[in-house]
Amino acid sequence: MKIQLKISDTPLDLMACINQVTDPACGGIDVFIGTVRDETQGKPVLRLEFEAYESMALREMQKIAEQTFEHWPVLSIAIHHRTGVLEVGDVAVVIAVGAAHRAAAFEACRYAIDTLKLTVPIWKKEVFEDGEVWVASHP
Amino acid sequence: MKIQLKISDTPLDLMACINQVTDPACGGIDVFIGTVRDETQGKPVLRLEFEAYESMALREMQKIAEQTFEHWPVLSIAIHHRTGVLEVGDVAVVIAVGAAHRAAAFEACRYAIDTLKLTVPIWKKEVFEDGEVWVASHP
Amino acid sequence: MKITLRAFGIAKEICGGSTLELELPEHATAGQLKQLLVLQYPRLGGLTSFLLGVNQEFAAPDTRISPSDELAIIPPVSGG
Amino acid sequence: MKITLRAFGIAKEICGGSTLELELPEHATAGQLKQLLVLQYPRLGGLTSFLLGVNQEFAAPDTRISPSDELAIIPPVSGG
Repeated sequence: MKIQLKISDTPLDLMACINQVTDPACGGIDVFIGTVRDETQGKPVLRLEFEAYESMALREMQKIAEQTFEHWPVLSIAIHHRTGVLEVGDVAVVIAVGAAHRAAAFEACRYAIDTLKLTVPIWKKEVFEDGEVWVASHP
Repeated sequence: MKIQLKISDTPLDLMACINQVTDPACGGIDVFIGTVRDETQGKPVLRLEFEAYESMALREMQKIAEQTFEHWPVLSIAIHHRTGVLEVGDVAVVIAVGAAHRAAAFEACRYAIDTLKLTVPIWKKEVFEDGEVWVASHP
Repeated sequence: MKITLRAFGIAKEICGGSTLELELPEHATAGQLKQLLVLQYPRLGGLTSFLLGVNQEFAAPDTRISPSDELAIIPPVSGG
Repeated sequence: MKITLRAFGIAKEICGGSTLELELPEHATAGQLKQLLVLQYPRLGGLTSFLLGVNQEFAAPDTRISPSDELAIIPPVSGG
């Protein structure tokens, strides 16, 4: 059971994240990479700005990682999240999960990103040509 | 709709596979990496040997890729499979799927690896200390 | 008692800064602090929701606040 | 008619090589070819299953075989 978490204001290194979960007992690794899209609901996005309550975000990420071990036979998980200003195509989040068998890797990885988006105190501001919006802030 | 397929007897390059599916319209990439485990049902594995009916395997991989586009709103898929002799920890297969939203990327990637294992004419021999077995060949 | 709160995301913009100080009755709860914040910064009430972080955990409404707690205003999260 | 078959995986070991030649009646089907193969190489009958590839497609039993077809014995696949 190996957990590795990171919040960084410099570009994320995909291979470094994946290497955290490789293991001789591992038969399948699922990796989710969240990237900055060029549009939201048809509107061109210039850039995103991510802000984190870092100490609490790491605690919530730790909880998610531990939950994956409770629910699935996984060997290792790494969760890396970027903060600061991101351009289109930049990587905002990487989650890698290693398991003996692929079903657990897929399901735990999906759970981790779904839950991260609900519980981890990180905020995203979308910047458009004509203004900016803190995502999900208003009904 | 972008499809990239590869069967290679030299080590797979994870980043090259992932780079095939990055795109400004892409918000989520799911990557499955199949690696050689150190044991099968408790028995230590020395190495694996993969053999492919390459021309037909590429046709079946193309069908799987096209099916993901029929069933999910995905933007791109790359499927890379290794052949030859692989040691523990080596990468046997990489599937990367890019989509605007993560659900499609996860589901299409899972479908692609599940179907590849059922339909693509590639064979794996497990080599143990005391013998070798063509996987799945006998009931 | 005097408390210090951190504010993040849109809460930082609404409250005009990344930390704010407030005067709170002794033994106040997280629920009471939220009500006071909405009175003082009505735009917080227009958010989809907001939570309080007490010592880096999401606080239930009946959580007691003490001046030494690490407190934070947590608007709807949107990471990933 | 004379046909050439490719053999892969365990079929290569059972048939003693990666290509084999067989004499087949004119207008034979894939199903008949399979039966003939099992007669000639009984260990093929002990496999979980095996299929024939005709021109790089899995063949239905009633597929007609012609001498110019690309034919292959496909034992249970196990890639990934």
